Amino acid sequence: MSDAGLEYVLEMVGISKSFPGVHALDKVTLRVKPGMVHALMGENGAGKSTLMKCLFGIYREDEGEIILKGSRSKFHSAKDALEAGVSMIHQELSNVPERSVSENIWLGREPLRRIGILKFLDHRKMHDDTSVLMKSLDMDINSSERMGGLSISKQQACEIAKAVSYDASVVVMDEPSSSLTETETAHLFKIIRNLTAKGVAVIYISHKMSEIFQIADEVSIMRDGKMIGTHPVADIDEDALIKLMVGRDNTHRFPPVESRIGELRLQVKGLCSSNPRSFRNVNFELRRGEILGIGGLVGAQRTELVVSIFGLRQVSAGEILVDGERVLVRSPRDAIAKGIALITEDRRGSGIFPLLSVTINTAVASLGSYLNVARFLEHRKIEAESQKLNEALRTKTPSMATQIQNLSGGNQQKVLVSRWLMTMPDILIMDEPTRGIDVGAKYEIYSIMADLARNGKSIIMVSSEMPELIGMSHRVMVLCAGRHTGTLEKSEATQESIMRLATQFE
Amino acid sequence: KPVIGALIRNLDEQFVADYAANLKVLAAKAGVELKLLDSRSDQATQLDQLNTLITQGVKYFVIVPNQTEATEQMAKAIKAVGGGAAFSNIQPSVAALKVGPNFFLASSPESVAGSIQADIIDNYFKKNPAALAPGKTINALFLLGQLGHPAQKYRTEAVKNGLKAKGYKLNVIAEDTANWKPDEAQQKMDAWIAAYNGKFNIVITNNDGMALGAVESLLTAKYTKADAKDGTILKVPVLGVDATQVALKSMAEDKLYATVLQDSVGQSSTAFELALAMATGKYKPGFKAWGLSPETKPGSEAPANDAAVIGQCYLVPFKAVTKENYKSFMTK
Amino acid sequence: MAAKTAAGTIEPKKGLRAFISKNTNLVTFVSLAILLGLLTRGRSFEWPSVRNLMIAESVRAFAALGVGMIIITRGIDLSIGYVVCLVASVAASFAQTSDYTAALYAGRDFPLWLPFLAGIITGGLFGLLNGVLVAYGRLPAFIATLGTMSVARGFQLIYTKAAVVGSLKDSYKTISQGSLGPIPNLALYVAAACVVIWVLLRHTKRGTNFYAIGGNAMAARVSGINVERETVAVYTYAGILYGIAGCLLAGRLGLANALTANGMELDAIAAVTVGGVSQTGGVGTMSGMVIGVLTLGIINYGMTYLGVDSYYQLLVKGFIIIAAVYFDMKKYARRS
Amino acid sequence: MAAKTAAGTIEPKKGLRAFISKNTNLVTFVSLAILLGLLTRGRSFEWPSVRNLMIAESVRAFAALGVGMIIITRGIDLSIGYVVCLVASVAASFAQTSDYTAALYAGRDFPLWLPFLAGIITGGLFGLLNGVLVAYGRLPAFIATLGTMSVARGFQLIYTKAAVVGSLKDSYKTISQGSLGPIPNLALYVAAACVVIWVLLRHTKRGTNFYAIGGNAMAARVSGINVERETVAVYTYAGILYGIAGCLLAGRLGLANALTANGMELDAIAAVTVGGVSQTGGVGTMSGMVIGVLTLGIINYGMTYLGVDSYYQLLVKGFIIIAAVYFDMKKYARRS
Ligand SMILES: Nc1ncnc2c1ncn2[C@@H]1O[C@H](COP(=O)(O)OP(=O)(O)OP(=O)(O)O)[C@@H](O)[C@H]1O
Ligand SMILES: Nc1ncnc2c1ncn2[C@@H]1O[C@H](COP(=O)(O)OP(=O)(O)OP(=O)(O)O)[C@@H](O)[C@H]1O
Ligand SMILES: [Mg+2]
Ligand SMILES: [Mg+2]
Repeated sequence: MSDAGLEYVLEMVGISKSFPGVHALDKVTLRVKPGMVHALMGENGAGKSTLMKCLFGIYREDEGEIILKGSRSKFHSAKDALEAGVSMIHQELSNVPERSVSENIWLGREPLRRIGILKFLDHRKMHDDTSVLMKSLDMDINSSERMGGLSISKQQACEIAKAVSYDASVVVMDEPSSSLTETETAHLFKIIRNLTAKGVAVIYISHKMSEIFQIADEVSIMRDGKMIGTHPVADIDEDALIKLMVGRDNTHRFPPVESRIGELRLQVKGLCSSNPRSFRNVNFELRRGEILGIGGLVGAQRTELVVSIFGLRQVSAGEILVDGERVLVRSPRDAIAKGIALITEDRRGSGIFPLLSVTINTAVASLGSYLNVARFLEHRKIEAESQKLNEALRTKTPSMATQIQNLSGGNQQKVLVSRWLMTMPDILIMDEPTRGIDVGAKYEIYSIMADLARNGKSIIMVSSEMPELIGMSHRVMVLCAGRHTGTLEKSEATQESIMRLATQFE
Repeated sequence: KPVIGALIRNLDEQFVADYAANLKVLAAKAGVELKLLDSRSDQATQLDQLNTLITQGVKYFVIVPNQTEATEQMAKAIKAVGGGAAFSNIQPSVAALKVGPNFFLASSPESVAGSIQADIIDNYFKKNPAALAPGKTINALFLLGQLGHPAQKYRTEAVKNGLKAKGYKLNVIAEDTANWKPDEAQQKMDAWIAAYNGKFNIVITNNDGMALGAVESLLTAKYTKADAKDGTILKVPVLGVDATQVALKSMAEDKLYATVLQDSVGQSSTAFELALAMATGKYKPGFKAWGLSPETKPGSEAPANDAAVIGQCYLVPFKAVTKENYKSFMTK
Repeated sequence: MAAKTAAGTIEPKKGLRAFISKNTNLVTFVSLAILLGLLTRGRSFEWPSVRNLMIAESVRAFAALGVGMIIITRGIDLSIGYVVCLVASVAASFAQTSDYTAALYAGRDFPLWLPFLAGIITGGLFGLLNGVLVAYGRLPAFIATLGTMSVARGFQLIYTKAAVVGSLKDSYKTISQGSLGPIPNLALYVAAACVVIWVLLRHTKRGTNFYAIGGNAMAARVSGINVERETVAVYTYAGILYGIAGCLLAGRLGLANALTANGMELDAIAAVTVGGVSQTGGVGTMSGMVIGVLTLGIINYGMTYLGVDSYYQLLVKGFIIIAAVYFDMKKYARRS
Repeated sequence: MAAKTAAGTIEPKKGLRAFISKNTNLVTFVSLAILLGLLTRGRSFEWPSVRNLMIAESVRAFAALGVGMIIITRGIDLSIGYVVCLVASVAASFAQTSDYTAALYAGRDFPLWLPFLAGIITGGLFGLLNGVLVAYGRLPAFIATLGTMSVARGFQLIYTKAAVVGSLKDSYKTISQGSLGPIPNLALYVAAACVVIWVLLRHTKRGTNFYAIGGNAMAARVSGINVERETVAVYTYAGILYGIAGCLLAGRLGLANALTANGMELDAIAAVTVGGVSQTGGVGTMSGMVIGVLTLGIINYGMTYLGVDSYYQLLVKGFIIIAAVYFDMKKYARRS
């Protein structure tokens, strides 16, 4: 695979790209060496994904050229890119939910069997190849399972397997770890090291600082559509990197959470999912001003738990008390009425309204509080309030009227946070709240959490990022395969202690 | 108990619905089991229905076909089980009647409706020569039924040919389909009144529904005159076909000028009596159905123009419905 | 402004070109109107012509507003034509002159509000049924409304026995056929409906909910919107609009029969799509819907006015619909 | 589909119940067939009845297979009825007896393959047009095919001048009307088409691509699938199937006119939806489509056989379609 003699396997020179209203890329140059992990960093909306989409033939760059393995290349479609030896894990999950794992992996390049002049699918080979691939990557996924039936993290694992299976010389990974826990991320890194050992170049995009220092050899930093510079990772430290990214000093990773823990706000008693595979007999309580972290491995049923509390799924037993009063939550409406808010994990599936404006996306859950006496919407107030919230989170958007689908992933997430802040919830449940969010904005979200806690609000934060769990939570509750295996006070919560509880299988 | 199958073109059409209703009455009176099926204007469905009834052992049929050209095939299928059929409304082809002596025409050919319209128009202009344009010219607006529908085709052709045969110069100012629908007719008429104000002297339509749509449009546009001396308060006469009760009501109000009765009772009774006679073995050549004898002399129009099958043709008269006689068609 | 106007953004385009690319529907309509004006040497701009166009499209406008809202929530409604037909028949049956011997309720004289009440209730009930099937039965809207279309048609035929329901009272007809000064009543009703729909879509919570449901039903549910209830609401509102359409249509024609309004669903859907209501849900405005109706209206009216051969009318109409939507789509093309 | 055992582990349900919940379409069909069998005291199971059913549904089956594939790619096709009508007219015009004076090409005798060639090319071209409009024109399939429907209808009228194209050669009619032993030719053609479609959907790359495009067009695109080309392909294949349907229909009827096959699109779409092809794309099988066609077929056939009043047939049919799809949907309910 390695093209010996070439210093760079991929050169993107002077790439520019603009969308209506935005210069997403401005003469960006990126050079990637073979056998290396090249990290691409930058704030949300800096243009990382756009750059990679230009490489992959999804977008056509306005100017600039792409030189792959020494020759100038023009990719008109993903097919061209794949054939030239570029594969990509996309920021947004991109699979076909109704088809099987193996069909998804070989999509577009299915093994064929020739009968006469006709070519037919070789179902057996497809199945066998998948098993071999999964085995070689040490993944435990049944090749004939329906993709949509897998958990998000397993779906992501399939995407990784698929990208690897192309035997490409450049593998682009756009936030591959955003829906993975640390163990799985470690597994991903093993896969990446195997790739680089074979001379493959990996372009790795992530907002998780620690990962960069674990895996990357070089790092390029983008800001506002421009390339700021490329540095060997050995020459740079975290603070310097953050400074390059956000263009200002940022010494603290977490704001101080100085809140007074008050009386009980939420009690969950013996809650069991109606799905027998999911959580059972979960008990916990949440107080005013408290931030409760929920940790666990992927598949620990944390999402199921919070989603059930929010009324999106049925429970078969147990009760929920808000302010000491037993409540029946059959739908999100009931939950919202009780002052509960949930930022879901699946931004595209259950978060954004792609074609609607940033304003409506922000205000949609709180319209009821913005009605005048005639029950008409108070547009002016709505606009002012959504703009205020988005400004506070530094959402980067051409205007408040822009369709949210035109925002970068991280900025979309910020709008979702604004949406739920606007409902002024007493209990804010955040499922992977900082997934895909850049360090600067993460700090802003943490600050908001701290503010809310200080004002007596309660927060539940489901997170797969250990530092965040430890840094922000008053207590960390840990689930393992649907069982509540323990709760750690802030003082006891360390990577090791959480991990121990998270792996306490029956 | 004799069984008679009735294959009916489309029960959404009032003529056909009336035809079917009368069949039911006759069957109940005669103690016959009537299997009545509606093909919703789809010839393929009608073939399927025929097959089904044949499978059930039905041999004798009253048929309102969808297309003339399909009648031979249906006749052959019926012949194969030794049965017979009487066709109404849409004429069977000569070939269909030649399939066997047990196949009959019991109808008023669609073209007769057109010819009668031509007669009425002729009468009107004879009485009101001033309404004619110079040079014995008729400036007509035509509202047609669904294009390709047999009734649309034959009625239109016949009225045009009839007028020409009577020595008129026919000038078609505008001609368009309104798909039998009053609402479409009204819309077309609205546009035409704006476009051809004063340039037309008659509105000819393929059915009453469209005629009433046109009448409504003319009324709304105040295309009226003070008196109804010529039989209508509209500036130009509007003609329909069908003689529906609403149309008669409109005539009573001096709005619609005239219409043509296609005799649903006559046609259905004739066809039913033929089928019943076959089913009970009482049919002999020359049989009188609904008081009608079969034709003896070949006429001008298929299939009653072929001497070989003329004894199988029962022509139920169409009737002009005009100021003089409309009251006799109204339900009490 | 949350916008970081720094390096990243461009000022939105200004002026005529921006206006054109944002308002393709309006541009299409105006171009067609001007074309027709040229072809008729200005006669199509005269008041009687304009008036005719307004009258001709008014009933369809009600249907279009209804189905337009449904499409905003990402639904569809194929039952329109037969529901309007059934409503028109029901309404007409209560508005027949009492001396008409062939009337459905011969000899009975009903008050003038009864046909409207009966018609609107009929329409509303069918809308409700559609909504329940889609929302709670989880049927695809296409198939649910295909089913109710068949049901509505059956009821119409059973109710009228395929006969024409005619000879309506003048007082009833005047409601549709009358004018206020030079302006036809129908146009006034449409205008009133437009205002209501505009307020609903722009200025109420429910309207916003419709857009949200069409944009992403799952996200709408998570945001606390009662997706089922709102879905039932939108179909019911549409049903009520069809009800009004049916009542007015019966009055306008002075009769109703089994063919009345047949195929109106396709006209209405085509109109709102031409007007920029997107079938992928979440996009569309009241003004767009009305422009769409007028655009198709001017095509129909223009071709009739010019006396285009009816065979060719179908060709022309097909091509114009395709072209109009094509240009409208172009404005989204760059984004996908 | 999962039951809880003592230890809390899950085993997929086995046996009849699992089979039923996985094959609702088949169950619906079989139940209706048994019901009809009971109502007719077994006579509907006799060969002549079965044969009638096969003949009646065969043409529709071609249309259903075509639109079924389109729906798998998340499209829709409203042009079916008029395209089949146009094809039937074109094919018929080349198969008229040479001594028929009113023939379109009176006095000309064409070889027997010409009507088929002409018909299939016509169908294929319309399919191609639909595909290009949807794939490259980026028009919503609903509106693109609504436009081409109008165009096809216009062409049919222009070509035939609204006359019946009749008096077809016996040799041509035999192709549709003949039998091979007790089995009608039409059923054999459908069987052959089913095999081809089954292989296409299950055993070729293109078939997989159709599912992928319907399931997630973006994922298909980034996997290197040429979404536009495949979309054009699926509409063209469907067009070819409509072409065959039209040729066979003309032979079966011995004629074609402007009313032939009108409304077939709704029947075909309803059939495949009843057969479990999902309008949300990416789901559906050949066998499901055929079962759907047979289910609607048995409803029509049964009501004809039992002599249900035509007005009530509409009601019954509407309700059965709704119910059938409702039960089929239930199996997805849990996933959403
Ligand atoms: N299809 C599009 N249409 C319009 N604007 C777009 C489109 N895609 C991206 N943008 C804009 O381009 C800019 C760069 O977006 P991009 O997705 O590349 O950011 P990113 O660096 O990947 O951010 P994140 O870390 O949040 O994923 C953003 O301002 C975004 O709003
Ligand atoms: N078959 C399914 N149908 C619908 N949603 C599903 C299905 N399987 C998983 N999900 C959803 O996918 C998400 C992630 O699945 P996963 O199994 O990882 O959930 P979890 O274990 O609750 O999450 P976490 O990783 O946060 O602990 C959850 O919202 C879950 O409800
Ligand atoms: Mg990105
Ligand atoms: Mg989770």
